[in-house]
Amino acid sequence: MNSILIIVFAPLLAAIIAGLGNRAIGNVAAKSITTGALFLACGLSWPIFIDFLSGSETATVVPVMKWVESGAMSFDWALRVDTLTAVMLVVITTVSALVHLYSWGYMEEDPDQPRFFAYLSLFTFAMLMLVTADNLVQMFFGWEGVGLASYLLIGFWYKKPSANAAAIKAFVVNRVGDLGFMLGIFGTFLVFQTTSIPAILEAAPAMEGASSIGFMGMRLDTMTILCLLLFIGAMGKSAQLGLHTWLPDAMEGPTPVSALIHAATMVTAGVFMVCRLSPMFEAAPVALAFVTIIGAATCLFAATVGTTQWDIKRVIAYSTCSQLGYMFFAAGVGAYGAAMFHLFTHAFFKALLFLGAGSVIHAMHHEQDMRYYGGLRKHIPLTFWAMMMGTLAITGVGIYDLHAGFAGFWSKDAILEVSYAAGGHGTGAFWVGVFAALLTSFYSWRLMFLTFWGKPRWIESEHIQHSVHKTPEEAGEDTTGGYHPHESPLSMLIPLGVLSIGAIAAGQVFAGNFLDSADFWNGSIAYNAELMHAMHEVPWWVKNTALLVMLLGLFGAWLAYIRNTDIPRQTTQQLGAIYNFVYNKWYFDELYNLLFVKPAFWLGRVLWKRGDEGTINRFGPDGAAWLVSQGSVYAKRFQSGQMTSYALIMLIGLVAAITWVLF
Amino acid sequence: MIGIEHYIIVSSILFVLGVLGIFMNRKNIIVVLMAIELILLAVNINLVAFSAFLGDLAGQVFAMFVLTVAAGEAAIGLAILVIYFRSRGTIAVDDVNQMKG
Amino acid sequence: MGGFPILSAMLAVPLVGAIICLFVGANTARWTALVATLVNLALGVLLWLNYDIGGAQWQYTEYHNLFDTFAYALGIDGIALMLIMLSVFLMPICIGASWNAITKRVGEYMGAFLFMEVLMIGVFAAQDIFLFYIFFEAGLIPMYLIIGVWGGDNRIYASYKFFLYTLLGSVLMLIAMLWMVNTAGTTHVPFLMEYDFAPEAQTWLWLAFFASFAVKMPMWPVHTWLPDAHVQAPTAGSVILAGVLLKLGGYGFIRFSLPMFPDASAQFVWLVWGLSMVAVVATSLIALVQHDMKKLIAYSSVAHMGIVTVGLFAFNVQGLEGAMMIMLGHGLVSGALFLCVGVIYDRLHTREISRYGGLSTNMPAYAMLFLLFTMASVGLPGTSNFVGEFLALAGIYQINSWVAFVCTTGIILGAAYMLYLYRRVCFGPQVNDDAAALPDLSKREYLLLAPIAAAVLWMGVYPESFLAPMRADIQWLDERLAEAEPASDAQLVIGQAVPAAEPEHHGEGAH
Amino acid sequence: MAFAASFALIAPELVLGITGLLLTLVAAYGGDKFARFASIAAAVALGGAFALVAPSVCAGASGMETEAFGGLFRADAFAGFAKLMIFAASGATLMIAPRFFEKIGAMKTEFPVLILFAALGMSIMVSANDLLTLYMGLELNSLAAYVLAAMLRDDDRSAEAGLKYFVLGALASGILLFGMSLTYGFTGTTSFAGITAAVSGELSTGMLFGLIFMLAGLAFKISAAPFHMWTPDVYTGAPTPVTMFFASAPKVAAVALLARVSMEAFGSQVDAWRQVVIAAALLSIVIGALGAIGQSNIKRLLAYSSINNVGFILIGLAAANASGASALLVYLAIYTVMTVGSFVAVLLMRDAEGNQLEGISDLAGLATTRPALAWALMALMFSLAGIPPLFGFWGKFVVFQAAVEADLLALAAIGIAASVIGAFYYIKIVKIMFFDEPAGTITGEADKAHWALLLICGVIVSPLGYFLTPWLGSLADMAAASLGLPG
Amino acid sequence: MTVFAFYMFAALVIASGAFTILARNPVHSVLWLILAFFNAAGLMVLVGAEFLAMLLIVVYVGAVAVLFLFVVMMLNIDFAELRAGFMKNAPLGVAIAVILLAELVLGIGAYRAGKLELGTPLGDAAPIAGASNTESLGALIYTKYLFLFEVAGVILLVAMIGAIVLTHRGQRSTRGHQNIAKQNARRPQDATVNVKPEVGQGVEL
Repeated sequence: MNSILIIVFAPLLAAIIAGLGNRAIGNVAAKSITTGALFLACGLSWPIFIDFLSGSETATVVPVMKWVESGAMSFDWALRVDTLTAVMLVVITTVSALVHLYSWGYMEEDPDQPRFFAYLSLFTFAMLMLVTADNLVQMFFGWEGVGLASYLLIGFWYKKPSANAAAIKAFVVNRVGDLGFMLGIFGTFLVFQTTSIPAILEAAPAMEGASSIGFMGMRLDTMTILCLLLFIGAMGKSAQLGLHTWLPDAMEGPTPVSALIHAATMVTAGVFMVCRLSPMFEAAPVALAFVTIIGAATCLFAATVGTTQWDIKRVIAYSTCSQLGYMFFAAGVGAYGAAMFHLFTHAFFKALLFLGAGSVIHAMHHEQDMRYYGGLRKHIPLTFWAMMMGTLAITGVGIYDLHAGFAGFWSKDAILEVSYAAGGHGTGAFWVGVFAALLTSFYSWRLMFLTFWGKPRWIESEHIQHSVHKTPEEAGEDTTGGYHPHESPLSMLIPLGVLSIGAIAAGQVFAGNFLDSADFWNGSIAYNAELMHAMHEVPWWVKNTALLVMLLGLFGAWLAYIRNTDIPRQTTQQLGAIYNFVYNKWYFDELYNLLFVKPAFWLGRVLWKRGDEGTINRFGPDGAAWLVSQGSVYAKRFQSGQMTSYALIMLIGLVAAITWVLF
Repeated sequence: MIGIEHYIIVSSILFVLGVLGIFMNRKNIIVVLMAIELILLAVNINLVAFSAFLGDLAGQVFAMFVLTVAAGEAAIGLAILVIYFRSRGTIAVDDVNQMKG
Repeated sequence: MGGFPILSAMLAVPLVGAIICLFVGANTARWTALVATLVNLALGVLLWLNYDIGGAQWQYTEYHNLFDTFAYALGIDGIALMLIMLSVFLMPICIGASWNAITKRVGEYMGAFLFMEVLMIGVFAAQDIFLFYIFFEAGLIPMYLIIGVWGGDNRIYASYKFFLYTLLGSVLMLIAMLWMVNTAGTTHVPFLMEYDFAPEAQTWLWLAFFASFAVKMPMWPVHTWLPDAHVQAPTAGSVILAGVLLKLGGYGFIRFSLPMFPDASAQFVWLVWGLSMVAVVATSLIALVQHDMKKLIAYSSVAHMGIVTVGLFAFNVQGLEGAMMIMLGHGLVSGALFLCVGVIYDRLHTREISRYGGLSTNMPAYAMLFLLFTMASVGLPGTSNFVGEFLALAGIYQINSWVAFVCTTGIILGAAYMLYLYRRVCFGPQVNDDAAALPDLSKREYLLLAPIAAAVLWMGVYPESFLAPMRADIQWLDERLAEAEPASDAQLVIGQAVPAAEPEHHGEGAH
Repeated sequence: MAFAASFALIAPELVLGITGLLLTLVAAYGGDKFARFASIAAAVALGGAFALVAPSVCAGASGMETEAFGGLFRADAFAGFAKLMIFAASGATLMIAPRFFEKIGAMKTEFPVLILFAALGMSIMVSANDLLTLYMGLELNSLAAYVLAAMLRDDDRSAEAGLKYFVLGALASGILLFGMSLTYGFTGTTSFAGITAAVSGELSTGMLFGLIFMLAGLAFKISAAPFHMWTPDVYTGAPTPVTMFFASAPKVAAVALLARVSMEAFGSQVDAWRQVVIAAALLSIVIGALGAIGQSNIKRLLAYSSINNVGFILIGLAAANASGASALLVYLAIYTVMTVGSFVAVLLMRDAEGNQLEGISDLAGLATTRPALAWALMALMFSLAGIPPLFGFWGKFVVFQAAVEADLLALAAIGIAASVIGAFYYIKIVKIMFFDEPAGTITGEADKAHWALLLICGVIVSPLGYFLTPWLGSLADMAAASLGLPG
Repeated sequence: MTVFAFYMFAALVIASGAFTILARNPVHSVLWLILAFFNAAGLMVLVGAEFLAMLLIVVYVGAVAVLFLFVVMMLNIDFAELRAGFMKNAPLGVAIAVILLAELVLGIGAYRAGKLELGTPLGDAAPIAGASNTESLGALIYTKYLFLFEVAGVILLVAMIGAIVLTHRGQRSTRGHQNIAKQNARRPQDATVNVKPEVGQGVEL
């Protein structure tokens, strides 16, 4: 099973070669090496996955190198492969390989291609390190490594200030999550005296409810606080409500990046982590409830925002956020398999959607605002069909009773059903999920209609204007402005095609294994067979609600964006405040700006000017210097040059000495 | 017989007068020099008185040496005063303040 | 190595070099200094290779009794070995960094640097407490000259502040040392480390040492000399200041305060923690709003040192080893960051962040290395600082979660100010024409930065090389501290369920 | 009375006295033509005296055999140690003075004579074993010193210096005398041994007054605050070689004398005077440091520096034990070297015509124009500030060690903290020499003798000086042992 | 009788001491000083130290005081300018002096007549029984204190050398002070002044 070494380190090697070689080796070499390495990794990953599917493979750990040994705390570089890892391996390497390929076309004209491909490969390496981690610290290594790659790729077009801002935001917000993750690791070490994941998971169940720990002055249930801290890390990485603000901004990066990192792989690391540590979470019901609530809330929040955005990538980004919410509440109710399944299918259809969007953007001369699209169906048909597949998958099109549907149908339905089946928090999550599914359908179709149907509105786009050298007035009636969108090159279409297959078939093929097979998971996650059984026993209406709300969403979108295009304007005017609230992403950015960013800078300035310079320096060293210089002025004045005063001072000294010793 | 305390008091008063003479005066350095002589006189009275009351002549020998030194001191002091006067043209105490700070 | 006095040789080589430098021309001085530092680096490598891990606690000992209270006693343990390696590693780089930047009074400059090297090695190798003090204190003189003669515009103020501040900090330590020697009857550090001073006395001794080390470290609020000194010093001066001199404080804690006064260390633990917490948060926030590159990095050093001090006062192996690793890592990384600033300062002669921008375009190699060091400073796993920060914070968490929480926020703020710096320097559009025309790294600059980059990654990926020599010594220290160790606020209870609805507040654990 | 033995013990003083008398004759009959010759002869005499003293110091002479003239005079190792420094400093003065006076046409044959007699006076002072001897030695030194200060009689400042020194010195000796008279009266004796015996019981108020008055009078001589007021003015006004002489030899003598009086004669009453000494020590450190800041004349700065240093010496005195006495001697020795070196450096500050410069601003940029001088002065300044590895640190080190041994921790802590204020102006000199743009005024040539002396002082204050420590330490220990103090 | 003599001498010595420092005219001061010496000599006679008393008169009055007078005259000081004045912080000075005196008097315990405990002499300098004060002193000075006696000689020599070095002007002309230009430049209006003193008031010199 040493192929895992090649899978993990080939991308690293490729990244180093492409990164350091950069201009010396040239674009083609860099691209070939990285893409080749990824296809190699992908090619080696599928056999492993298939072996796990067939049950012919069991969990193994490949040690690599010693890392740190400090007293009781010891962790090494090692690659762990089990079912959970295998699932992630195929997701990561497949999407990554396709994105590499896609980028050949998408980034064709960019001057910095070696760098881009090096970053992509570096990301893949870090992501693979994350999923193969055998201990929490190596997971953290991957965690931060993907953060770094994400930072670099979001800020890839470093001359754009908005891209830079987004990159920093992504990194810093993720660090907030990492704070929790780190504290969680520390706490785990404190409790279990190890960072080895298998050892922790083995010991965790025994701690349930029977252990308490002091934390920041409070007395808390041990597993609850540990899981909550770790979950904060997951929230950061997976853009859950509260720490989600970086994800929409991350769309400043090139679209392949959005597809790979901010849809298919990195953002799902949080879900992966919760699943990986599922035995721990199982021992902390309070934490699980929290996970459910946060997941559901994110799901709802992101879906609402998604309905109002105009930027094609942002819509998909909120959609991603929302889908991650589904995964979390699935995990929260204890259906880790369902969460992983949705992760799996989502990777395909969301990567597809992003890459499709990229293709659209590519065709539309880097215009991303859907208001300036329209009628593209005929100009870029292959992209259209790919997007259609993705949309059908994400909206969950499928018919329960026929046991047929797109990938999203299988996984999303499973999540809704299982949350209903779980009861308790799950029931609430179910209703939220249903409503979010309605919204999902609405904004997905809205995206489709705005982009591919209707009349071209292209000439109003500045990008198009630049391209055709015309203003809207000059163009007159011809709203296309004479612009001719071209279908993307083959390197971009092939990934679309491959992913379309995934979006169509991934659910159908693997549902059984992911949802119903404890053997498949083979202990790599906590598998609740009862719950999974109960999932199949939910009422009929529950099983068909998803389809219903999908149709409702479709109808709504059709009504508003095909039938009567005035409806959106009217509705927004009527809803006014609510619309603005949603359109402005619930004012999270403004709130954080007001609560954290501005106070931080203000406080920094105050601490610097008033604190360091105004107080510490002023009364410390400068004050002492002033005091000494004043003292020297007095000492000099004291030395008046007058003999008589000298004599007087001598006498005073004498009298003082006598007085002192006398009394 | 008058007690030794009386002599100590007299010499103390003279001593303090001498000291006062040094730093109260601001116009005339010669008087300062005389005040020094007063201090030495006070010391001499003390020494002699102690010598007598102790029945020990060391004090008187001491006083004699003090007298000798005082004479030498007066000579040096006046010589310095003279050259000071020559270079400055004044012997006012207040003016002896070229160096300060 | 037989009986070859390698430590003495390491002191002698730069000393001779320093004296030669004073009397020769500029170019000869440069080469002399380079050769001397490289020879010392070679000696250092020999030292490391021949160090017997797991062997005697003190190795390479040399002892010559000069007279009753004073001995020329040298000897190192793993902790000292690592810090000596840091010094000898950074020195040739400093010389190289000054190769073209220093044009006036080169001989004196090189002499001062070599003298500095003597003192740094001396501090780490001294086994006589007074010999230590002499080396410790003497460092003020060359650094004063380096800042004052070759520094920036406000160098006078900075050099005075550096000199007097650190002098004031350390003089009280001398009194404490005198008292200790008087009481214990020996000046031998290893003996003193095992000597049990009376607890009341420890309090005062600890405070006296603390005054010195806190200033040197520097801890908040006695850190204000550092930004000034760093900003005004020439590039290589900043490298040495940040790379090694700050470590003298940490070394002092680990060599003196903790083992000699364990009770007092426990007694004052909240003082140290409190100051460290403030340092981490406050100076990070201050770093965020700086517009002078060197000042920003200087403030970041204060924040990092805050984590070092909490690590040291975590009273466990992770904390101590973490603190040591941060010191080593920070020595490399902050040194490298100062070199990075120096690279562009040499070209444009300004440290104003706003005068740069978009350097990634015209200086891609520079941008890449700068990025690496930025990320290392942020504490990205896989780089040197992560190992240290992680262990130190893990260490402190074992004993107090509040402190751990506050100090861990440093990783957020650290990311914020470093990336903000990087963004303003290397990213963004090229708004300044002169900055846009800067050439990329020269061969010399590659030679300076590449070894540090390699070391940073080495330390991040395989820190065992650095941890192994220290392990036994840290272990020893941990055992020494075991009795004094304050109670953990975690108070883990297993097997006794507490109702979640009604969390019980323990007076001991709550603060 | 065994006069022969007594005369053998005062052989160094005899050498000085007789040479002095002979040179007086030379001066009287030969006039100023013989000034150089007289200087050399006097220096030789000092060398001879040095050679005569050295054996007793090395042998650690103490006890009854060292007493001469019925106990008036005592030639023990303690006195010997001080004498070595006194003679060396006086010799150094004679080495460098002629060049200074000749340049301004004021070299007189009487100058070496006066130096000799002053040295004789100091020699008697430190050997005093009786209040009478103390007084006579002190006055012999003082009278010579008053004259030396006013030596440049046509110079306003010199005359003023002489006058101030005289008036205040006379007042101080009056105070001292008054104290002696009280001591005499209340102890019944003038001999130190007798006083020791008399005060061993309870200290009567009269004795206490005597003690305090005497301390005050002696504090004047060592220029300890608050009896230091004359120092800056006199040091500034007096001719530079004389200032150097004042800052070195008489200080040594007075400190040694003070140590003898307080530690030996009043050794059993340490508590009575320790507080006073501590107060004076701290005041001196602070006032010396504060006063020095902001000075523009280097001689004046060095004057304050000497006040500052006296404070540290007094800390050794306050320790009042053998190591304190030893520390004080070590400090004195190092201080003498540093101060002589500093003043030689000041004497090397000459413009192109060879005129002396005294302004600190003249030192600007010296490191580039006259690197040797600048480096030497830098070493001296850091040494005076007590920064290791320069030798000045050792002086502070032993003094504070003694204080710590005597459990005077607060004093040691405050004292050493206050020393930081002092460092401020020392590094200011370094700053001016090394950081500032060259002023270019110091261009004059210098004598070989000056350079030689500066080199010697420079080598001693450099870290090489530490090689002297074992030797210096053991000599000082032996000297201190001859005082017969408790450990 | 001795009591009366003591108080008379004591009162006079203090009074003349006070006038010495208070007199406006230095010549008067010298004269007051001489009176003080005389009275001090009287005090010494009272305790039987007649040699010292005599010496005081001879040395002080005969030499020192005369020297003072000589210098006062020689310097040719414009006495009009030499009004006695006090320093600006005179009250402080007086206060300090009074405190010092009070401490001396009270501290030493001199007020407790007859109870003062003096030291016990060692007896090595006791007066020779039967011999006069002068004879006893002589015996001591030339034996026990011979060394110091010699030193005293050196001190006087130094004083002499010092005085000569400072004041002796070598090859200058005897009219060393004469400044021809200054003399020529002198105008009557600068040199003379017309004063009209009121009746009963002297001319201020």
